[in-house]
Amino acid sequence: MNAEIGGALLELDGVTVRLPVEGSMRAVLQEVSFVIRPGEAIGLVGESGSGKSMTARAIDRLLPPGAAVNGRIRFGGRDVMTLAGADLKRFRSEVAMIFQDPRAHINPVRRIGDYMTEALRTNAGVPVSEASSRAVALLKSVGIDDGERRLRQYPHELSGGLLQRVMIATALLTKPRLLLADEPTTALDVTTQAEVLAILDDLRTDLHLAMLFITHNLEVAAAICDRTVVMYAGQIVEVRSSSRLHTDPLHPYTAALAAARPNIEATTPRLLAIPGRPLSAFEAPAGECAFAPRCPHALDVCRQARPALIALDGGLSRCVRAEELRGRLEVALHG
Amino acid sequence: MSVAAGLAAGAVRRYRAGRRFRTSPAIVVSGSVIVAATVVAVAGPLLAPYNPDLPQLSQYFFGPSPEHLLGFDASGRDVMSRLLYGARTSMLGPLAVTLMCMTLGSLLAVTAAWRGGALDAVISSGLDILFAFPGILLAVLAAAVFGAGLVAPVLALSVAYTPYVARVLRGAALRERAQLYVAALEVQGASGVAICLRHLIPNLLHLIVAQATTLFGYAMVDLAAISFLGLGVQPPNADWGVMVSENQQGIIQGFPLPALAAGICIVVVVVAFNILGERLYERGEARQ
Amino acid sequence: MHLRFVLRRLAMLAVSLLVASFVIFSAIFLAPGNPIAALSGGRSLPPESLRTLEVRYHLDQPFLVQYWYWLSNAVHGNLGLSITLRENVSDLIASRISTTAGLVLYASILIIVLGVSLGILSGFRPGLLDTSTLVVTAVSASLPAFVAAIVLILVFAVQLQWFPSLGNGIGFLDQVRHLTLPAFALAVSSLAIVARVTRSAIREEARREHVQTAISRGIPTAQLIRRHVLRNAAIPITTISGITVASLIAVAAVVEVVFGLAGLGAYLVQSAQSKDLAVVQGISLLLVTAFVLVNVLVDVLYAVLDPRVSLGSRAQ
Amino acid sequence: MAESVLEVNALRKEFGPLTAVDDVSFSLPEGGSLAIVGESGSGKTTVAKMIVGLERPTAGTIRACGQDRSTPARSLRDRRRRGREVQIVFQDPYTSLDPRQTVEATIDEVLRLHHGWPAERRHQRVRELTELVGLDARQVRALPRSLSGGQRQRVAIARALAAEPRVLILDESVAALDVSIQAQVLNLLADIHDQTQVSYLCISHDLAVVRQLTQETVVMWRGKIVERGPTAQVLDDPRDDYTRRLRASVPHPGWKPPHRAQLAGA
Repeated sequence: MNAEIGGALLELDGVTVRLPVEGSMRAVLQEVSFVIRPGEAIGLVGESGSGKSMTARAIDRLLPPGAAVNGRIRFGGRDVMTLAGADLKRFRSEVAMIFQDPRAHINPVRRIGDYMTEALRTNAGVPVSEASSRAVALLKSVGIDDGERRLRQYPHELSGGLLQRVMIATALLTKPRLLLADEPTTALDVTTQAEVLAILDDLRTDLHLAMLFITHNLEVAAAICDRTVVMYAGQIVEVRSSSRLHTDPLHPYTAALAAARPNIEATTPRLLAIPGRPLSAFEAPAGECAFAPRCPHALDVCRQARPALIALDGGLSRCVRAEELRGRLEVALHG
Repeated sequence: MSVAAGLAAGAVRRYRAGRRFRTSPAIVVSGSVIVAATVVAVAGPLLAPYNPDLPQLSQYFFGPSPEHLLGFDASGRDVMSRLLYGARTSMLGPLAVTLMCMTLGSLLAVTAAWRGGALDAVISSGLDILFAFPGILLAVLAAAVFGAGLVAPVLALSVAYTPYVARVLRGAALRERAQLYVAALEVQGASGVAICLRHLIPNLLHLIVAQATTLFGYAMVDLAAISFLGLGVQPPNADWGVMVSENQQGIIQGFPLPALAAGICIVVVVVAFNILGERLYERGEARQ
Repeated sequence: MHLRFVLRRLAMLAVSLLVASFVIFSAIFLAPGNPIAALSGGRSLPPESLRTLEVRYHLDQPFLVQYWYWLSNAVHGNLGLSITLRENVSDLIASRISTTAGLVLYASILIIVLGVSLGILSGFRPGLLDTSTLVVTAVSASLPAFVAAIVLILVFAVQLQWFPSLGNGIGFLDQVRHLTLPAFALAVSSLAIVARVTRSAIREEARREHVQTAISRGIPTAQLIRRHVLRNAAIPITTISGITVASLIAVAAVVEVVFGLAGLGAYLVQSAQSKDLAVVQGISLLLVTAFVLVNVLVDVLYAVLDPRVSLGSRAQ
Repeated sequence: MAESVLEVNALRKEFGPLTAVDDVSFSLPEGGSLAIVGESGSGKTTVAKMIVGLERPTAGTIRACGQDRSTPARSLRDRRRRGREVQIVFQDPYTSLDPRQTVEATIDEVLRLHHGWPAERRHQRVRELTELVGLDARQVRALPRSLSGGQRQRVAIARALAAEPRVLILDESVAALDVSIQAQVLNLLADIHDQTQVSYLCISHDLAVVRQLTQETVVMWRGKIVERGPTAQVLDDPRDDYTRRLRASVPHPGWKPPHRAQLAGA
C-alpha cells in the first residue's frame, strides 16, 4: 500500500470518542479531522473540556478503559486502532508523548537513567552503556550538561523544569517521527517555558520531527507551530496557519479567546471577556453551534443546526457567518 | 485479627479511591446486623427465653429442640439465652474502647496537626512510643496486674490502639489544614478552636466515623479473645468469647454447636462492622 | 541518606524499648497492694522466697534504682524466678521460645506467600476469581484467631483427621504437622487483609500516569507489570505485611492456648491468670522487643523500597 | 501621593539555611495597586503570607493602616482587626472553599466574625456582595462542588470583601482559570477597584495580568527586589537583566521563543 497518502504522516478522519460517564456513553470528541505532514508542527488549542488532551490520547491509544472510538486514525498510512504486535511496537517507537506533569509521568522509584533508556534497551536491544551515552548526549542537547550525574538521580531530586527536559530528551531517544506534546510547558515558569519552547523548536527542525503541540495558550501555539487547530466543546472550530491566527481569525471563538487575554504591550481599560464558561462536548447544546450561547455574533441561523467546517482562505472554520464576519472579528482583537 | 492491621489497611485503602458510593445491599445488610446486635445488647435479657445461668447438668451438650433452639452448653445451660445475654458485654466493651480511642485519637491528631511545630513533634513521638505495645499484650499485662475483668483490658486496648487512630487522623488533619479555606479563615481572624470545631473536624468526620466502625469490629475481636483466654469477662457471666472457651471441649467431643454459635455471633457482627467501615471510607473518599 | 534514616530509627527504637520496659516494670507498683503482694499474687510464700523477691527487686531502694537493677538484670538474661514453678524465668522462656518463633514464622510465610499471591492474582484478573476472593477475604479478615482455630480443629482434626488438634510434636516434620493448623488459624485474618490491600495497591498502581507513559513507549506488558506495577505496589504491600506479621507476635498466645502448644504466649496467659508477675514481665519484655524490632525492620525496608523516603515515618 | 495603607520595610524570611525573602521594602498607597512579580522561588508568595500573618518574618516590619503586624496577634480581637485591614484571595479555587459550606454560609460566617449585625442585615449584605461578584441566587445557595472554578473564585473574592478590608492581596488569583473566565474575573476586579477604596497587592508571575490590574510593580528574583517602578514603564522598558529576560519570555502575538544564544546574556 501507498504509505503516506497525500504526504500525511498522521491523519485523523472523523474521530469521535465516547466515554462511559455515570452509566451512559458521553461524547468527549466529535468528528475531529486533521492531518500532520512529516516535519510539520500543529498547535492544538482549547480551554478545559475542549477535548484537546483526549485527542492526543486517542492518537496514542491511551484512552481510558471503556472508551468507544469512531472514525479513523492513520499513522504512516496504517490504521492505528488495529495495530498489533511488531507493528504496534514500531508505532510506539515512532510516536513519542510528553506530558504536562513530568513528576506524575515518570516512575518515582526508578532512576532517571533507567527511565530514559528503558524503551531503548527493551525494544531496540541497545546495550546499557550505549543507551546511557545516547541519553547523556540528548540531555546535553536539551541543556542538561551533567548528564551522567542526572542518570543516577531519582525524579524527586530534580526540579520540574529539569524533569520536563528529561522527559523531552527521553521522548526523542527512540528517534520518533511524531511528538505528541500535551501542555508540556503549562506547569513551568515563564522563563523556563521560553527555554523549553526554544529547545523543542530547535530539535524539531534538526530532527525533521512532526509535532502535535497541545496548549491552552494561543500565543504559545502560534509561536512554535506551523498551523493551529482551535477546539471548543470536543469539536474543531478553526484550523488556521499560525502566522494569520491573530491577525485574521476565521471563527468568533478564536477571536474572542485572543481578545480575552490581557495585552502585555498595551494597557486596555477593559478586557473583552467571553460570557459564560467553556463547555465540554456533552454539555454543549445539540443541534446548534456549540459556541452560539456565548458568541457575540450569534444569529438565529446559528441555532438551527451544527455548522460544518468550511474551507476559507487556506483555513477551516466551523461558523456559518465566517465569510461575512471576516475582518470584523479582527476588530475585536484590539478592543 | 489485629486492630493494628485493620486500621492500617484502612489507611492503605486510600489506594482504592474514587469508587462511587451507592446504598448497596452490603450496606443495608451490615447496617441491619449492627442494629439487630444493638437491640439484643440492650434488650437481650427481655428476649431470652430461659435463665442463662441455670445449669441442668443432665442436659449438658444436649442438642437443639423446638424449645431450646440451640440446645444446651457444657454445663447444661440454654445456649440461646446465653447468647442473648452475652451480647451486652460483648458489645459494651468494644463500644467503650471505640469511644475512648476516637475521642483521644481525634483530640491528639487535631491538636498536633493544628499547632504543628514542637507540640506536634512531642505528640507524634509519644504516639510512636505507644506503638511498641501490641494491644492484646497490653491487655494481658493489664489483666495480670489489675485482675481479670472487662475494665483493665478495655483501658489497655484503648491506650494501645489510640496511636493507630491518631496517626491516620493526623495525616488527614494535616491535609485538611493545608486547604486554603483554612488559611482564609485564619486571615479573617477566626479562632483556631472555632476553625477546628466548625470546619476541620466536620470535614474529617467521614474518616472518624469510618475508623470508629472498623475499630469497633476489631476491638470486639480482641476483647472476645481476652475473654476467651479467661482474662476478660469472667464465667459464669455470659459473653460470646467466654462461651467459645467454655464449650471448646465440645468441638472434639462431637458437640460443636454451642462454641460455634458463639463464634458465629462474633464473626457476623465483626464482618458487619468491617464492611460498613470500608464502605463509609470509600464514600468519604469519593466525596473528596 | 539511608544511614541517617537507620540511625534515627535505631535511636527511636532505643527510646521505645526503654519506655516500654519502664511501663512493664512499673506494673507491679500499679497493682493493688504492695509490690510483694503483687509479685506473689497474694499467695503466702516461704520466707526465703520473699527474701529472693526483695533482693531481686531491690525493694528497699528508690524506685528508679529498682528499675535500673531490674533492667540491667533483664539485659543480662536474668529475669528472676517464677513464683508458681520456682524456676528461673529465663530458662522457662528459653524452653518455649522455639514453639512461638516457629508458629509466628510459619504463619508469616503463609501470609506473605499466600496473601500476596492471592492479592496479585485478583488484582490483575478481574472476574470470578477476583469477586470470590473479595467475598471470602471480607469474612476471613474479620475472623478471630480462636474462632478460626476451633473451626479448623473441627474440620481438619475431628472430621477429616488430617492434622492433630493438640500438642507440639516430636521431630521436625511432626512439629511442622502439629504447627500447621495453628499457623493457619493465626494467619487467616492477616492473610485476608494482606490480600485485599495487595489487590487494591496493584489496581491503583496500574492506573498511575507513569504506567501510561510506559505503555505509550511500548514497554512489553510483562515488564510493565514487573518493573512498574509490582515494584511500586511493593511499598504499600510491605507496609501492610510488616504490620500484620508484627501483630502475630501477640496474637500467637490465643492460638497456643487453643492448640495446647507450649509456647511463650500460652505461658504468658497462664502466668497472668495465676498472677505470676515476674513471668508476665519477662515475657512481655521479650514480646515487646520482638514486636518493635519487626516494626523497625519494616520501616527500614520501606525506606529501601521508596527512594523518596529519607527521614520520617511510614506512608502518611 | 496618598497616604500608604500598607508599608513593608526590610522584610526578611529564612527557612533554615535558605533565605526566601531578603530585604524587601515597598509601600502601597491608599486606593492604589501594586504588583509583586516573580517566578517560583522568588519569594513573592512568602511576602504575601507574612503580610496576612500566615508566616512570621525573620526580620523587618509590616505596617497596615498604621498598625504594626510584624509579630503574631496577641488577642482574638487583634486578629479580627487585622482581618479587617488586609484580606487575601488565593490561587487555587478548588481548596479555598470549605466543601461542606454553601456560598451563603461561607460569607455569613465572615460577616458574623467582623460585624455585630442582626441576621436580617447580614442576609442583605450577603446579597449585595454576591451580586457585586456576579453570582445568581441559585449559586448563592449552592455548595462549592457544583460551582465552576471561576464561580468559586468569585465567592473567594466576595468572602474577602465581606471583611471590608483596606487592602486586598490577590495571590495569583486568576492563574488557575481558563482564559475566557480569567478575563471575566479581571474585569470584575477592575470594577471593584473603581467602586471601592480597596487597594490591591497583586502577586503574580503573569506580566500581562499585572499590566491589566496594577499601576506600580516591583520585580522579585531569588528573594530580592531587582526592579521597581510604574507597571507600564517596567514592562515597556525593563532595566534589570532578569526583568528583561522575564519580559522577553512572555508569549504574545507574533512572539517567538528567544533561542538560547539570545538568552545566554541574561
